Order: sequence, then structure tokens, then C-alpha cells
Amino acid sequence: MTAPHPRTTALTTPAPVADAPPVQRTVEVVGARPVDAYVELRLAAPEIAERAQPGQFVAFAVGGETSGLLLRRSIAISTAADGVVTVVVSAAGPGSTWLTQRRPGDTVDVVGPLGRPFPAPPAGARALLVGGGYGAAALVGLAAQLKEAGHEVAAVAGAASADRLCSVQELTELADTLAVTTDDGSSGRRGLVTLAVDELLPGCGVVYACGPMRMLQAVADAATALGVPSYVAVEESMACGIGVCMTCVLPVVGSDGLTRLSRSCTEGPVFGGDRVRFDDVGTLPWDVVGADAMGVTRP
Amino acid sequence: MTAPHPRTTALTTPAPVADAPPVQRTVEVVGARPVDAYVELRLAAPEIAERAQPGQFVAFAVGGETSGLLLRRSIAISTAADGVVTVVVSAAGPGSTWLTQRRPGDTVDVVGPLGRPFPAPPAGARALLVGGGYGAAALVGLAAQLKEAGHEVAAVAGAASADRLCSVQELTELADTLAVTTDDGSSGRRGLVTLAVDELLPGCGVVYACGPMRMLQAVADAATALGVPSYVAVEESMACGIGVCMTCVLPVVGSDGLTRLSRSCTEGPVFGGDRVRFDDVGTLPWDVVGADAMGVTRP
Amino acid sequence: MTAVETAVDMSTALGAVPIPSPVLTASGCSAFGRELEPFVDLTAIGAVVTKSVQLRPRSGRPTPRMAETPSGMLNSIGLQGPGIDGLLDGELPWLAERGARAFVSIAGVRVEDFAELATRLRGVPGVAGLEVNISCPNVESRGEVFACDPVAASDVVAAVRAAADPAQPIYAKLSPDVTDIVSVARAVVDAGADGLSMINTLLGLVIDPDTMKPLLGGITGGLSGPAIRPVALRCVWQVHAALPEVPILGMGGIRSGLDALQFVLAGASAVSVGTAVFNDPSALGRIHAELAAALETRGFASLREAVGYAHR
Amino acid sequence: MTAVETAVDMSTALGAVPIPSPVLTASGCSAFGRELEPFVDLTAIGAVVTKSVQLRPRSGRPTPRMAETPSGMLNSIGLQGPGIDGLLDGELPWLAERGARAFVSIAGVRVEDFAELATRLRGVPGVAGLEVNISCPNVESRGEVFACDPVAASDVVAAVRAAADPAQPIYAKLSPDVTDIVSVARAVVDAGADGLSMINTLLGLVIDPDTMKPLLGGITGGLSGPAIRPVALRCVWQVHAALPEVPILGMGGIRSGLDALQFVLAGASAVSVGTAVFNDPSALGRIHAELAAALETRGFASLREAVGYAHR
Ligand SMILES: Cc1cc2nc3c(=O)[nH]c(=O)nc-3n(C[C@H](O)[C@H](O)[C@H](O)COP(=O)(O)OP(=O)(O)OC[C@H]3O[C@@H](n4cnc5c(N)ncnc54)[C@H](O)[C@@H]3O)c2cc1C
Ligand SMILES: Cc1cc2nc3c(=O)[nH]c(=O)nc-3n(C[C@H](O)[C@H](O)[C@H](O)COP(=O)(O)OP(=O)(O)OC[C@H]3O[C@@H](n4cnc5c(N)ncnc54)[C@H](O)[C@@H]3O)c2cc1C
Ligand SMILES: Cc1cc2nc3c(=O)[nH]c(=O)nc-3n(C[C@H](O)[C@H](O)[C@H](O)COP(=O)(O)O)c2cc1C
Ligand SMILES: Cc1cc2nc3c(=O)[nH]c(=O)nc-3n(C[C@H](O)[C@H](O)[C@H](O)COP(=O)(O)O)c2cc1C
Ligand code: FES
Ligand code: FES
Repeated sequence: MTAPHPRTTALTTPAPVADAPPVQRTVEVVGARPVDAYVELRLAAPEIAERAQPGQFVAFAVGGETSGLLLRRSIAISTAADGVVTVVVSAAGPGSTWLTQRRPGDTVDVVGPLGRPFPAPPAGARALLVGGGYGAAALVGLAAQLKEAGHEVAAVAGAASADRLCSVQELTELADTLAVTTDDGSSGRRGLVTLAVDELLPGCGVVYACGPMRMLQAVADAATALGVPSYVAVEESMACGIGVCMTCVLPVVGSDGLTRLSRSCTEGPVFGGDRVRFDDVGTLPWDVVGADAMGVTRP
Repeated sequence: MTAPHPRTTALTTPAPVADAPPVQRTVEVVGARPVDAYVELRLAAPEIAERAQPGQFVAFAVGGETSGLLLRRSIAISTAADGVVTVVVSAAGPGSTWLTQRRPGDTVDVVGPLGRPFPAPPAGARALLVGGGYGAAALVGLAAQLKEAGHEVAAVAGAASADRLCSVQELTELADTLAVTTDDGSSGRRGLVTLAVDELLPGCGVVYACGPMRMLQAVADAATALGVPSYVAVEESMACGIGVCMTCVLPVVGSDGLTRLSRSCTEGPVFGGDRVRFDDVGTLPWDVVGADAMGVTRP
Repeated sequence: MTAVETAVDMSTALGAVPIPSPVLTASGCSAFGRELEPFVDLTAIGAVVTKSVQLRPRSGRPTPRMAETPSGMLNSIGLQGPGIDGLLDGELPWLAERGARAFVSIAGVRVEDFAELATRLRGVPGVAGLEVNISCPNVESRGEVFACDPVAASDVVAAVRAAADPAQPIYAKLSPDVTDIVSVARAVVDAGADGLSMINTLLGLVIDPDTMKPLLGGITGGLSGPAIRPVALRCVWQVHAALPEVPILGMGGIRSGLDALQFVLAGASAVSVGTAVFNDPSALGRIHAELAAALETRGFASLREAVGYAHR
Repeated sequence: MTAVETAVDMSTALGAVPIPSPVLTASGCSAFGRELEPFVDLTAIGAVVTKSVQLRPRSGRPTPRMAETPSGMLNSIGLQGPGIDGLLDGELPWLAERGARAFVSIAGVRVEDFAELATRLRGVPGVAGLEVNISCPNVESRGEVFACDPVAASDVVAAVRAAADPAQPIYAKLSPDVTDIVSVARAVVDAGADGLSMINTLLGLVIDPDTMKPLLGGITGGLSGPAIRPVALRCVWQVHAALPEVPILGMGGIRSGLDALQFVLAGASAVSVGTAVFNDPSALGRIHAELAAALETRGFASLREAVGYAHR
């Protein structure tokens, strides 16, 4: 048995736990608005709103009382203010589709806020926020918080096509600069978010990103290459959202330099961009703590 | 092995099959109205409405697309006219509760009309209709049909309490006489329907009843004692409603005098009141056809 | 069913008997087919797998005979049916007249019962083959179910294969309630089964919270429906991995074309749809169409190409 | 949990160890209890049944580790955990400090592993007993699961009983994936088990319709949730009927107080709530309250009176 070798070059410290523990509440939907390919839901959830920090998410029970869907659906918090939590939902499968069909007056069972929030940037640092698809929604609350704390904020919103862009209006109002990209050029510049990221990165003291894994990897790599710390909010398949089931893990390098399969719900979803081993997601590298007990040995 | 002995004293011939086979359709709810303890749903279901005959029922898929409830819920047709099928639903368990929560504009998947209708009475006969609880709803269409065919119609609606009475207004308009009874005296006369039935039976050429099993038994016994043919619409737990699962059986004496476990969905729900062996429901008497193969022998 | 015509060749076979569709009814879940006529073109589906028949007419068990469970149900019907005479006189001619294929499920409590049933069914028009229900957990003599013992199971299958019409393939229907389904599968194939039907229901129980006693008359019952689909798929997967040449009629919780696709990819060359019919009487035609479309989307020219694909 | 106070005496025991509530977590479904603290009073529930621990830290399997299924889920976590050292250093002291009882689930791939784990846990504060996970179908060496063979199962149990603190009851956790669960139950009780936990998950499989391969990294996985409840109840019923004196920790799909009641009536003197916690993190307290209310409504003065009532 060879001891896994620590990796010690990280620019980021692991995101700290949230200030407040989550609560579980049955809350009323007070707004439901289709926005292009998505539905924005507004929930009257004061106890969640007052605890929520940017980067955190909520988990919904789906399907109502007769539901055969047992597992909660995790959705990032877009904004939380005045007792109202706003989320943006994309109808992917049966559970998220059910969520998009909620109407004002309906009630939903929700647990939150969950996960670790984005850590604050170094004082005075310019921040770059990068959102892919509905991932941009998760950055709206963060942008507001950063502006309020006096940071300069540049933002990039990207998507496959114009109708899958998200929160562009909110980010336009909040950010000092906003770049929009789409893969097909149907809105903003044609291309991937990295096009804009590469231009905006220099001079930034921190990068925050939320979106598909491939995008997170590209953004984190670009930031790390320039020596800029980055924080990414990952999206792994979750069964519980609260840290008890161990389904949502991915290989993350800890502060001791060792890689562990870390729960994205409670140790994330926000991780240092240089700590997530993106290429190894869905595999079991030999140098993960405890891989030896699974019969995986150094090649 | 002793051959079961035929019973040959029946006053009724088994109800004939319906004129038209059922259809399966996704239909829109066009009306949803709470009526005391029940909800009356109106469905835009022209193909079912045009086929429906009094005594038949429909079967709903419940719980929507994410439902863990697999089995259909059977509900009697109250009226079917102008393309609209009306049903009255009592919230008993999760499936019927879901039905009572439907709102205009919602769609439901429904199969119908199912089961055998009430057979027509002898020409010119005075008919007595007896409904218990929501069972009275199933008699509204029948009352209208009988009146149209020139029959005199007496009706009894009974329930545990006033709020569990059903379709009283409709029956008041249609029947020549209407008696109301409640167990607690909160509406009409205090007591069971049999109170009124005993008074109205003499002079009737046929009795039709729908309601709880104990009530059906009392009404059928009273009618049979006076030599009046009776038809009862029974309510047995059903899984399919269309005759393929064999869950909904009860012991019924056939035209050959032999008792069989008959499917209440396709051989009923309307049976001759003197053909249902009420006391043996839920048991397996030795003289049922095929009981010997189950190891049940003549005592 | 006639609606969507895809380019995919959906034909398959039960043993050596060709059938135009891989979608069949499941024994006991569509009676003898008659009641489905308003909803399904009985000639277009693979076959009507009939309710298991025994030698004598049976009343079945007293009610209650079913309990709804999460995404499934428990039944204890007790094999109510007309007996082999009733089947030969009434149901089979009705199906044959219409050109519908019957895959006749036979059940018994002794090896000889099965053999006699097979003999009676020799050469009967419209009978595409026999499904040997050795796994029904609902028969009165529940001491040991044939399907739970490889030896007892192969005794039945050998007797049926010897007695049956050689032109009629025989499929042994396996129970999932065993420690090692592969060993049972191997035993019945060695005894002459032309194919395997799996799975039958899982033994389950529900207690009525009001009476505080078991809800079903038969105390235990058979669990079916989407709830058991992962167990059924696992059984098909394991047996196909061990015996890749043996045709499998897969079933257990199939409700959609994508569910059926999973069984096909796991190794089934045809599927039975049971409990889902109670939810959707039109299910068979719909599932055939959805499966055809799903195969086409995935680039398969024929159903046969997809059988067992997940193992490759 | 503190909310509804009923007159019903809800106390029960794990072996000879008294616990104030019959509602426990299920191994692997509440980690080591910590994350439930915002939702549940950990001292008021019967015990925290910890995620099965092995000798060494384990990474568990690569993702995907779960698939949602109708009214259930399939998991193949692969027993990710800190190993016995991590448990003794971190998790158990944390629970003990709070006054929460730990029922420690142990797992291994050899008989000696189990014995060593039991030895390490002797006299550890807050450890109310051991659950011996001989039935986890998820460990890498899946050739034969201990729980599928009465002999292998009793070897483990005998070794654990010999090594363990005499004050700590040991419960053997049984798998439903066997032909005859009563014979396995009898064997482990004869080998010294103080009680039985049942059931573990059923072996299942899901195929991803997009990749057309098994969805889980581990190919098969364990099926849990309300979907399997009738199977779990049947197992509890059969074993209690055969061994009425043996305490049973019942589990499998419990989601409400009435579900828990069914297990109690079938013969369980305590219950574990697993997958339902993913749906409702407050489930344990709610189920305790609902069960107490249900017992009261039915005229029971204590939980103990209701244990096995459906058999009477
Ligand atoms: C931290 C986090 C934040 C998220 N934020 C948003 C958001 O703001 N807006 C939005 O539309 N979606 C968001 N998602 C994705 C969303 O959770 C999934 O689209 C949804 O769970 C899919 O459920 P389904 O029933 O529609 O699909 P199915 O594929 O049927 O789901 C089956 C099962 O897999 C799980 N699952 C499938 N995909 C995902 C996924 N991508 N992430 C987590 N679990 C998954 C489901 O929870 C469920 O248990 C987020 C996911 C995570 C983990
Ligand atoms: C021919 C017929 C006509 C009916 N007409 C009406 C009507 O007009 N209005 C009305 O409110 N109810 C009617 N019922 C009763 C209604 O079907 C049940 O109340 C309903 O199915 C209960 O479902 P649930 O989910 O609410 O309860 P649950 O008890 O949870 O149902 C569980 C399962 O048992 C079956 N089941 C339970 N009770 C009954 C029952 N009484 N009859 C049939 N299946 C049952 C359900 O279909 C389901 O499969 C009728 C039943 C039959 C057979
Ligand atoms: C009500 C009912 C009756 C059944 N009767 C039989 C039967 O007579 N013979 C048999 O082999 N299987 C019988 N089965 C089992 C089914 O054929 C099938 O194997 C099982 O239900 C799994 O498939 P499903 O989930 O699609 O229903 C019955 C199942 C149900 C639900
Ligand atoms: C995600 C997950 C992880 C599990 N891990 C373990 C485990 O480590 N040890 C064990 O004995 N059982 C484990 N189980 C099985 C449960 O303890 C329980 O026996 C089973 O899930 C049935 O109960 P439920 O339906 O309430 O979940 C696990 C179940 C799930 C869903
Ligand atoms: S989703 Fe359960 S541990 Fe993360
Ligand atoms: S309900 Fe299925 S046969 Fe009557």
C-alpha cells in the first residue's frame, strides 16, 4: 500500500460551512413566471430567506402526496430577500417538470438553505462571476452581495442558445460589466463563456462560477493558470441534499492535500476550482483516500 | 365432491351487458363544485357521455404523472348529457382525495363507461330508487331515463348525516316522491332508508339501489320478501375496472342457479338483488363453482 | 398501435415461433384477452399470455384479493379460472377466430397436472406455446413453490416438455424469491425449457391498520408493478449473462417503451406487460409504439439487434 | 418530537438495552447522525444506527451511485466511510457527548474483520449495541453474500458474539434475497444473535436508456424505499411467526407512523427509517409521534403490547 501523495499547490481554501443550519418548511409559491426555457418560482419562505447565503441551494420534495418520486430535487437559490426565496427551474425530468408546473397558491415542502456558500473575496478584489445556463441564477444574490460590499463585479452569462440564458437582466443591473455568449450566436457573442472569461480575468482577484461541469472546469483552469483563486458550485446527482446518503461525491483535494470523495451537498456545492479533480469525476483514482480498501492500487 | 345445488328462486334475470364498449380518453374537467361532504366533477367527455347508460361507472387514473398510485379509481356516473359526464366524489383515501382536488382546466385520464347498466323495468311499472350516501348520485341519470320512459318514480336518499346526503335537489326535481332519511336525524326522517323503503315498496314493480353493502342487502331483502325484483349496484374493491384482474369478485347466483365469484366490474356492478349472496361476501362458501379445487368441501 | 409506423423490424420469436411484436400480456393481468379488445389490437401484439389454467375450474380465494402498495400492488387471486375444459371450449377458440396468438400459462400442484395440461393443449389452434407457471406463490399448497427448488422446477419442465406438442415452445416462469436465480434457470433449461419467463411476483404482505391483521385473505400475496422493476431487470441481466443463448420473456413493472427497452437491453427478446394494464388498458399498443420509436432513435434497425446490448 | 405527548409507553429495547423510542435511523441512511441534528432530536430517538464501518477507511464506489426508481431508489455507495479509527475518534464521541445512543453497524469481508471490529467497540461509551451487516449486497466481493448462506452468516455472528462486549446486544442484519429467510434467521440466532435487523436492500438493476449500459458504477445496487415495504413486512411476519421470542428491528420502506405500525404488528419491537429520511429529514420524530398516536387510537397502553399483535 502506497500512501497517496498530497497535492499542495492549491490557491483556494475550502469554502467554510454556512452561518446557519437548514430548516424544513412547507411554503407557499407566491410567484411563478416562465422566463424563456425556464420557470422562475418565488417562495414565501422567511426562515430560509433570512438564513440563505449566496451559493447555497434548497431541496424540494416533488410530486405531491401521491408521488412515486421519493428523492428531493436540489435547486440553487437565486435571491433571498424580504422573506422570499427565488429559484429558476429548468424542466429536465419528471421532478423538475413538476416544479415548473407549480402555481401561486400551491405549497411545496422545501429544505434549506443547504450547502456551503461562496466565500467572501479578498478585500477590494475585483470579482468575476461566470454562469452557464440556469447556473447564472445562482450568481444573482452573490453579485448583489459583492456590490454591496464595494467590490467591482464583472459577469459572464453563457448558454447554448438565447432561450437558455438566465438572469441576464438581473446581472445587467448589478454587475459593472456583463458579457453574454451563446454557442449558436443567437444572443451576445457566438462561442463559449471562456471567450469572455479570458478577456475579463486579468485584474480579477477571484472568480465564481456556476454551470455545467465542463464549463466549470474550463473557467477554473483559466483562473488557476493566471494564479487567480476560483470557486465553483458543482452539480452532482443528489438523493438527500443534507449529507446523509453519500451519493453526491466527487474527488476533491482537501486542505491537507489529500483527495477525498467529498459530498457536494455538505462539503460543497462550492469548492475551490483548483481543488476539484474534474477529469476524475465518476472514476476512482488510486490516490483517493480509501481507494485502496476498494481494491484500487497505484498503477 | 358434491355438486353445488342450484338455487332457482330468483326474481331477476342478470343485468345485460352495455350497448357500447368503453373508451379511454384524457378529458378536461369543466366543473368542480363542493357539495356538502362531496365534490361534484363535470368532465367534457363526449365519447363517454354518448355511450353511458345509468348504473355504469368510469375509472380514473389518479395522482398525475409522478403518481405512485397505480390502480384506477372507480366512480359511478351520475349524469351523462350534452357531452358532459358528471360524477360525485367522496374523499376517502389518497386517490379519491386527489380527484376531489381537481380544478376546471385540469385534465384526467378516464376509462368508461364501464360495467352493466340497470336493466329497464317492466312496461308501466312504478320504480323505487334507493340511494345511500354518494350512492344517490348514481340514480340521477336513471331517474331521468325512467321518467322519460313514462314510469312513475319514487326515490329515497339516505345518509349518516345531512352533509353526506347527495343529489337530493336533482332527485327532488325528477322523482314523483322523494323521501330523505339520516341516521342522526339532521335532515329528513331519523333512521335508515329501510324506514322509507318499507312504506314505498308496495305497488312498485322494480327497485334500484346504490349505496353501502349493508343498505343494499336490507333493500334487496325487503324487495324480495314482497316479490319485487330489485337491482343493486355494488361497490367492491377494484384494481382494473375492466374485468382483467379478478380482484372485485363476490358470490352471485347465476341464471343457471349456480353461485360463482363474479366480477363486479364487468358482470356487475348491477346485479339482481336476490342474486347477490350478501352474507357470504368475503368468504368462500363450499357451493361456489370451483371452491372444491380450493380445498373447500361441503361441511 | 397501427398509428406510428417506424422503420424498425419489431418481429421476434417465442422459441422457434415467430411473433410480430415483442410486447405480450402477462399471465393473470389480461384474463384471456377479451376485455382488452376495446383498447388493443389483439392480433398486433406478440401474444395473449393467458391467466394460468389448471385442470379443474377454480373459484380463487375469498376477497380482499388485492392491496395497493407504493408503485405496485399485492394480489392473492388464487388462480381463479375456468379450468382447462373451459379454456379449450371458450377462450382459445375465441382468440383463434380473431387470429390472436395465445401463449397458454399452465399451473398445477403436482408434476402430473402440468403434464396433463400440456397434453390437452397439443395441436390446439392458435396456441403459440406454453408458459409453465412454476413460480406462482399464490397456490394453496405453499409449503414450497416449485420454482424455489431447482430439482422440483426441472421435474415439472421435463414432464411438460415430454408431454407437450413439439411445435409448441415451453417457457418456464421463474420466481425472484430465490437465493440464486441463475441456478434455477440453468436447471430448467437443462430439463428442456425453450425459454424463460421472468419474473413472477415477489412474496409480500400488507397489514390493515384498521383490523390490525393481514389485509389479504391469503395473508401473503404477490407484489407486482413498477416497484419491482429493478429486481426484475437484475434477474434478466444475471440470467442472460449466464445463459446468453436462452430466450427470455421479460416482465416486472413495465409501464413504458423505455422500461421495455431496459429489459431488451438486459437480454429479453420479448416482454410481458402486467400490472400496468390496470393503470392503462391501452398500455400494450402504446408500449409497442414507444419501444419501436426508442429503438429507432438509438439507431437499431431491428429489435433483435438490441437484445442483450447492455452486456456488450 | 417533543410536541405531541401521548399516554402510550413508547419505550422498548435492543436486546437487553432499554431505549426510549422504537424509532431508529437505518444504517447508511443517516450517516453518523450529525447532519440530522437540525431536524431531529437525536437523544429522543431510539438510536442512531451508524453507516456500516469497516476496519480501514473506504472511498466507496465511483459515481453514479444512485438511481431513483418508482417509490424507491437503487444505491451502490460501496460503504464509503472513515474506518473504525475514524469512527472511534470522531463520530462516536460526538454522539456520546450529546447523550445519543449509537447502534454501530459493522461490516467486513472476512469473519475476522467482524470480530476485530467488535473487539475494538467493547466498552465504548454511548454504544448501545452492534448491528452486523452480513447482508450488504454492495461490497466489492460479491461472489456470495454472507447473509445468503446460513452457515457463513452464523460463522460471522458467532465470532462477533464471542468478541463483543457482553453488555452490547448484537443484531444480525438479514438480506431478503434468499429462498428461505427463516432458516437464515434461525441459524444466526442459534449462533448467538440477540436480535435480527431486517431487511437490507434487494438486489436490483437499472439500465440507462441513454448510454444503454447499467446506470450504476457497481452495475447492480440495493433497492430500498416504500417500493420494498411489502417484502420487508413479509420477512418480518415469517420470522416472527417462526421465532416469536427473538427481537426484530424492522425496516424497509417505512415512511409514516402507520407504516411503522404495520412492522410492529407483524412482530418488530423497533424500526429503522432509511430512505424516507432523504425525502423528509424530519421523518424520525414525525414517525415516532404518528406511531404513538396510532397506538393510542387503537387502545394500546404501550408499544410492547402491540408487538406481533397481528399474529394473535
Ligand atoms: C446544488 C444544485 C443546484 C441546482 N440548481 C438548479 C437550478 O437552479 N435550476 C435547475 O433547473 N436545476 C438545478 N439543479 C439540477 C436539478 O437538481 C436537476 O435538474 C433535477 O434534480 C432533476 O430532477 P428530475 O426529476 O427533473 O430529473 P431526473 O433525471 O428524473 O432525476 C432523477 C434523480 O436524479 C437526480 N438528479 C438528476 N439530475 C440531477 C442534477 N443535475 N443534479 C442533482 N440531482 C440530479 C434527481 O434529484 C433525482 O433524484 C441543481 C442541482 C444541484 C445539485
Ligand atoms: C362501481 C363503483 C362505483 C363507485 N362510485 C363512487 C362514487 O360515485 N363516488 C365515490 O366517492 N366513490 C365511489 N366508489 C368508491 C371509490 O372507488 C373509492 O372510494 C376509491 O377507489 C377509494 O380510493 P382511495 O385512493 O381514495 O382509497 P384507498 O383506500 O387508498 O384505495 C386503495 C385501493 O383500494 C381500492 N378501493 C378502496 N375502496 C374502494 C371502493 N369502495 N370501491 C372500489 N375500490 C376501492 C382503490 O381503487 C385503490 O385501488 C365507487 C366504487 C365502485 C366499485
Ligand atoms: C392480479 C395478478 C394476477 C396474476 N396472475 C398470474 C397467474 O395466474 N399466473 C402467472 O404466472 N403470473 C400471474 N401474475 C404475475 C404476472 O404475470 C407478472 O409475472 C407479475 O405481475 C410481474 O409483472 P408486472 O409487474 O408487469 O405485473 C399475476 C399478477 C397480478 C398482478
Ligand atoms: C444510500 C443507502 C445506503 C445504505 N447503506 C447501508 C449500510 O452501510 N449498511 C447497511 O446495513 N445497510 C445499508 N443500507 C440499507 C438500509 O439500512 C436499509 O436496510 C434499507 O435501505 C431498507 O430500509 P429503507 O427502505 O427504509 O431505506 C443503505 C441504504 C441506502 C438507501
Ligand atoms: S446528496 Fe446525500 S450526501 Fe449529498
Ligand atoms: S376490477 Fe379487475 S376484474 Fe374487476
